[in-house]
Amino acid sequence: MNDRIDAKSKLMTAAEAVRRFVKDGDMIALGGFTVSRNVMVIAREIIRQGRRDLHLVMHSHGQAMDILVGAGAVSRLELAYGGTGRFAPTGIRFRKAVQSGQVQVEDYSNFHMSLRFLAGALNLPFMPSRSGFETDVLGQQGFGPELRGRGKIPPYKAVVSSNPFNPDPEPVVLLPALTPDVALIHAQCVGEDGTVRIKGLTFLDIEQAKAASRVIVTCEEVVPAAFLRQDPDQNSLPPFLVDAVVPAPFGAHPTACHFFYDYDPRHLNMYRQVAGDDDRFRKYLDEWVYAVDDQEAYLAKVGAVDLMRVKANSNLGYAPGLDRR
Amino acid sequence: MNDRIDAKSKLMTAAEAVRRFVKDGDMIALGGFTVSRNVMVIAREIIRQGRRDLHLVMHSHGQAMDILVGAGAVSRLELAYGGTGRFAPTGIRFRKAVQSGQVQVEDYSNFHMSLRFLAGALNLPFMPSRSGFETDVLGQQGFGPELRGRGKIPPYKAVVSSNPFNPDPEPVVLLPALTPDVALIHAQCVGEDGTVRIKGLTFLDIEQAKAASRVIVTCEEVVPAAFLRQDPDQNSLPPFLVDAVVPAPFGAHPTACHFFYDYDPRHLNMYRQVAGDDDRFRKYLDEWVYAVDDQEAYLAKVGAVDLMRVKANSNLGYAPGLDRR
Amino acid sequence: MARAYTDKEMMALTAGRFVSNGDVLFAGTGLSMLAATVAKRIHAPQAVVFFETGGIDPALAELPLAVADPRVMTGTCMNSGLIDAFSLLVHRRLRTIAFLGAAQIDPYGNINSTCLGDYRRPRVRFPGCGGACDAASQAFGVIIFMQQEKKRFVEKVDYLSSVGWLRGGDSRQRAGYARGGPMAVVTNLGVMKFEEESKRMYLSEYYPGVTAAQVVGDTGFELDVSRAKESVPPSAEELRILRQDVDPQRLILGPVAA
Amino acid sequence: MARAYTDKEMMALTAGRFVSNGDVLFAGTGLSMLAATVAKRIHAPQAVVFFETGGIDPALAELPLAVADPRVMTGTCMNSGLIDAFSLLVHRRLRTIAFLGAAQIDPYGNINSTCLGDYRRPRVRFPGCGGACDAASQAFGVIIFMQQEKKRFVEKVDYLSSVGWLRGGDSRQRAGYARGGPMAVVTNLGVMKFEEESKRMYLSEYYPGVTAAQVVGDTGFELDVSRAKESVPPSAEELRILRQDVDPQRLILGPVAA
Repeated sequence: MNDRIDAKSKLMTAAEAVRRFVKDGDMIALGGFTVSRNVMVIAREIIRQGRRDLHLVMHSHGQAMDILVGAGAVSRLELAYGGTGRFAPTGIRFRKAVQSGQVQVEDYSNFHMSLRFLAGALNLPFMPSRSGFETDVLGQQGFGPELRGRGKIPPYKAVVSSNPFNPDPEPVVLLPALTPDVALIHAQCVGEDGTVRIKGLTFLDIEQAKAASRVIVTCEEVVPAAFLRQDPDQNSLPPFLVDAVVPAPFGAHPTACHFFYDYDPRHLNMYRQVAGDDDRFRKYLDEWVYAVDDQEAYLAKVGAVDLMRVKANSNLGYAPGLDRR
Repeated sequence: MNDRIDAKSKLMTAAEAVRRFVKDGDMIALGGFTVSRNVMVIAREIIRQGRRDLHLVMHSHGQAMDILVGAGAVSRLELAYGGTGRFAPTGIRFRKAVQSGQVQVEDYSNFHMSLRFLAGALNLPFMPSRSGFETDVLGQQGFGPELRGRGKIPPYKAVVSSNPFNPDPEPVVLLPALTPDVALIHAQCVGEDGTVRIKGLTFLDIEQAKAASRVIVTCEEVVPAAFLRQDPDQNSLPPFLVDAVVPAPFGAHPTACHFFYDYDPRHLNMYRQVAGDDDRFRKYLDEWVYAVDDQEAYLAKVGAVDLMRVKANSNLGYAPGLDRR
Repeated sequence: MARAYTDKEMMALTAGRFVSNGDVLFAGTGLSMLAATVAKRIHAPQAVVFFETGGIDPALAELPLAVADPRVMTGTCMNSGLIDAFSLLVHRRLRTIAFLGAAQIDPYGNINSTCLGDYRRPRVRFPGCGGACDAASQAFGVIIFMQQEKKRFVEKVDYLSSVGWLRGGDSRQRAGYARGGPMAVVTNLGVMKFEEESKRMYLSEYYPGVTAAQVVGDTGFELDVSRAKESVPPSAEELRILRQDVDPQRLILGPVAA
Repeated sequence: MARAYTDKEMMALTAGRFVSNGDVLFAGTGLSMLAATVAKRIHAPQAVVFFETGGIDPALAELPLAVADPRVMTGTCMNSGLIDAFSLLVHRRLRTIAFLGAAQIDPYGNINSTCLGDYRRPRVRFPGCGGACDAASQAFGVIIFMQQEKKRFVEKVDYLSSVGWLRGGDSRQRAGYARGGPMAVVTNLGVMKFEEESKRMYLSEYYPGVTAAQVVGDTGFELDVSRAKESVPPSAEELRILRQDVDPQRLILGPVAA
């Protein structure tokens, strides 16, 4: 216990972080949201190390989800939305995997998933909600009875109860807490000690990290802990909740990282074109995942021109005028 | 509805804010915590305008609570802790009012109160909790049956239920949401439009504001809205949740406002000495509340020497070396 | 006569007209982003646009392509996260209007954005409800974008992702929803609204160049057209703002000759 | 022989000895602030001190006098709020140790910080449980500061603010508490612990110059002293750090000649 406080150094490579903290069958919370701050470096490493039977939990995702599913690393997902907005309104490998029965999916809403992670972060068994009465989101079960009540899968998807503080009948939905084995986060700045600073929207990353047993953070920059302590109002997670810090410039590419780079429309459009075809997708994995051992090799492959094209403007935080068609 | 968005200007005096937004009998959420960011300017104005029968809700409070109770403005309180730490481990007028039966008190824990405000902020009817099973905090009712189920007072203080997601019996406490009529907040910076930026710890101010129907914010500085939009990661509340912005330098005195001034040990020690005696407390109110019409008069009375003594160091955020005995 | 504007342009401008100054708009991707932005630029400058991701009132100098686009984090009054965003969506003192899209809709405005066929082994999988289920449940009101097609306007949706008026009448309220419900459905042919009492969909407007019969022909259930009128066409000024200021790259509007 | 240190000094140092390097300490005001700070400076430099107000691991160059003192917001690794702070208190992977104080305690370590007499019309009102009820319920372990007096060590507390071992045995666990419970009670006379099975309080240590009989005499219930040993006195180095570095103004330590 508290080994994260005693750790001499949390700095490690993606390969080491995955080897030490991600096991077959784990429940993994994906940080980021659709086209922003996907933890691509860890997703690719999980694929390279051949992890299997993962159970992904998230709100709306995203490129990391789609390649993990496409590579066959995933058996189960709980999510609210699978896609990247205009580049893939439905995640392409996600769609194929669901339609073919390769993965089992449990749908919730984004507020549902937010409350479920929040419950995990506060050590509460469930959260109430007022979303979804009499919808199929609550009524239809994606996970069959053979999964229910086993491991981290609760016996019920949700329970409709009533508000005991209202003398009149008033239904309320109860949603089970999520306590993932591992949370993956990509942040702009992390201190040597593990203090995390996320810039721009934090989505649900903070709650996901607190709900998880282990936390892997990849980052654009490792900075001295003392620098982050000069303005602690801006920090997102204390160091003692973080197990691994993986330096990874452009670690969210082809998704965006606010104030560092925009999403990469060329890559996302190319992905959309190849991902629908099994053979072409396999080649994509060979080329963009298996053949690149680490982030340095990946960035060399993307190339300086494309990286500079998406580099963020320091004032705006994105790449103004970027051709996003 | 949404009159806060259309409002030409939210800038107003404390007198106008209290006149417009605080009514006798209202449920008022106090922002700040014990010796920090008490909304003293509004507390004094509420006393001057003679509001009565207020129902205060808070976590741990504090100087504003103690003078409101002492002045007879309060009938009911829900709280976790009434005091200011070493200066008054139990709030002096609070203690007298409870012992004399002048006020009715419902005790909860700080985590309980946090969850209750959070429930109000998320429009949830209740929150679960794992604090306090078989304690008197849950077992003893401060509000009698004549109050229960009336107005904003729920029919039960708390309900012990069970976790439906655990096949084994597992108790869980359900706590009713709080939806105050008005939330009072003191912030360091507020935009002309009402955007709020709190520096240092936010306590539960943000959740209290979201849970409330009306929000009054006093502040050290009013700044252009455009300034706050240059770094929106640091902002605490959007303008359309704020009804009144009251410029009030040293508005939390004699409590602290991080990066602006420390708490004032002389004033708090003086208060402790006079507050225990009814006559001397009445004189304190005459002198420090009734005789000072506004914050300018109050600051003139405190005097430049004492204000400069507590002024915060720009690097540390408090007054180093301040004699705090 | 060829129209001087595309379906998508008409849809964005039509939906934008439902926005009042001072509304708080919950916008998703695509057309809903356009509608919110265009309303703010044309007639509701004080409307506030926010995103479920936590970006509140961004400058929107460029059009975001997803609700997590870095463009929703710039020039905001506040950057937060999902829980903060949902606290605004459900706030009892805010008139929050949500723009939603879907694959299927039924006569009571219940929508499907999850799948066709059996849920556990669908014929077609869509992304899922995202925050739409929450907006449909708890916002003050909802405006829905649809393509008007028989296979999309169906008696019964394959999967009910986000609630409308449920089974009509007061069934929505009795199910536990304290407020909200769909205000209008904006399609490529016109605008549908819901009857006061029964909450069943009826045709309110058809666009210039479209007939009520054409709308009925592209609807998979019975549609009352007795109250239908022709829409006011977009003004030159509306089109100019939409094309020049809001989506100059036509990222969402798509090709000029649709 | 006069002792070379005061009761409060001995209490702060004794409690500090319960801290291990790597612990996460939930500190309140007063002695608990001293104990946490002194442990961090003496033998547990990697212990983390945090406050229910949201200040995490502050520099503590000066001693805070309340958990909302601006000194808990400076040099922290993170400033947040109550909900974030409680998420750390209850975190399943953290060994969170809370220091609490109280007005009354019973043989099973249940404490009262709320009132004496009838709750609705108390003879004496105290501040209330604050976050102590939460720490007692959900922290990994709790250390309690008390003045050893018959009226404070009572068979039954007037009001149970923060749970200890409840009625002893496994009653705490059966009531719904998944972990935690009081580890020790540190008083002005010595240290009490709780029996492995029965969870009843017993005398573990009496300070140099104090006798077991004296502790029994100041305790309002039966106290087993069969295992009691004399405490190790504070070292000169411990006292130097406490007096010179931690509380040089003696804000909490109080007068030298107590």
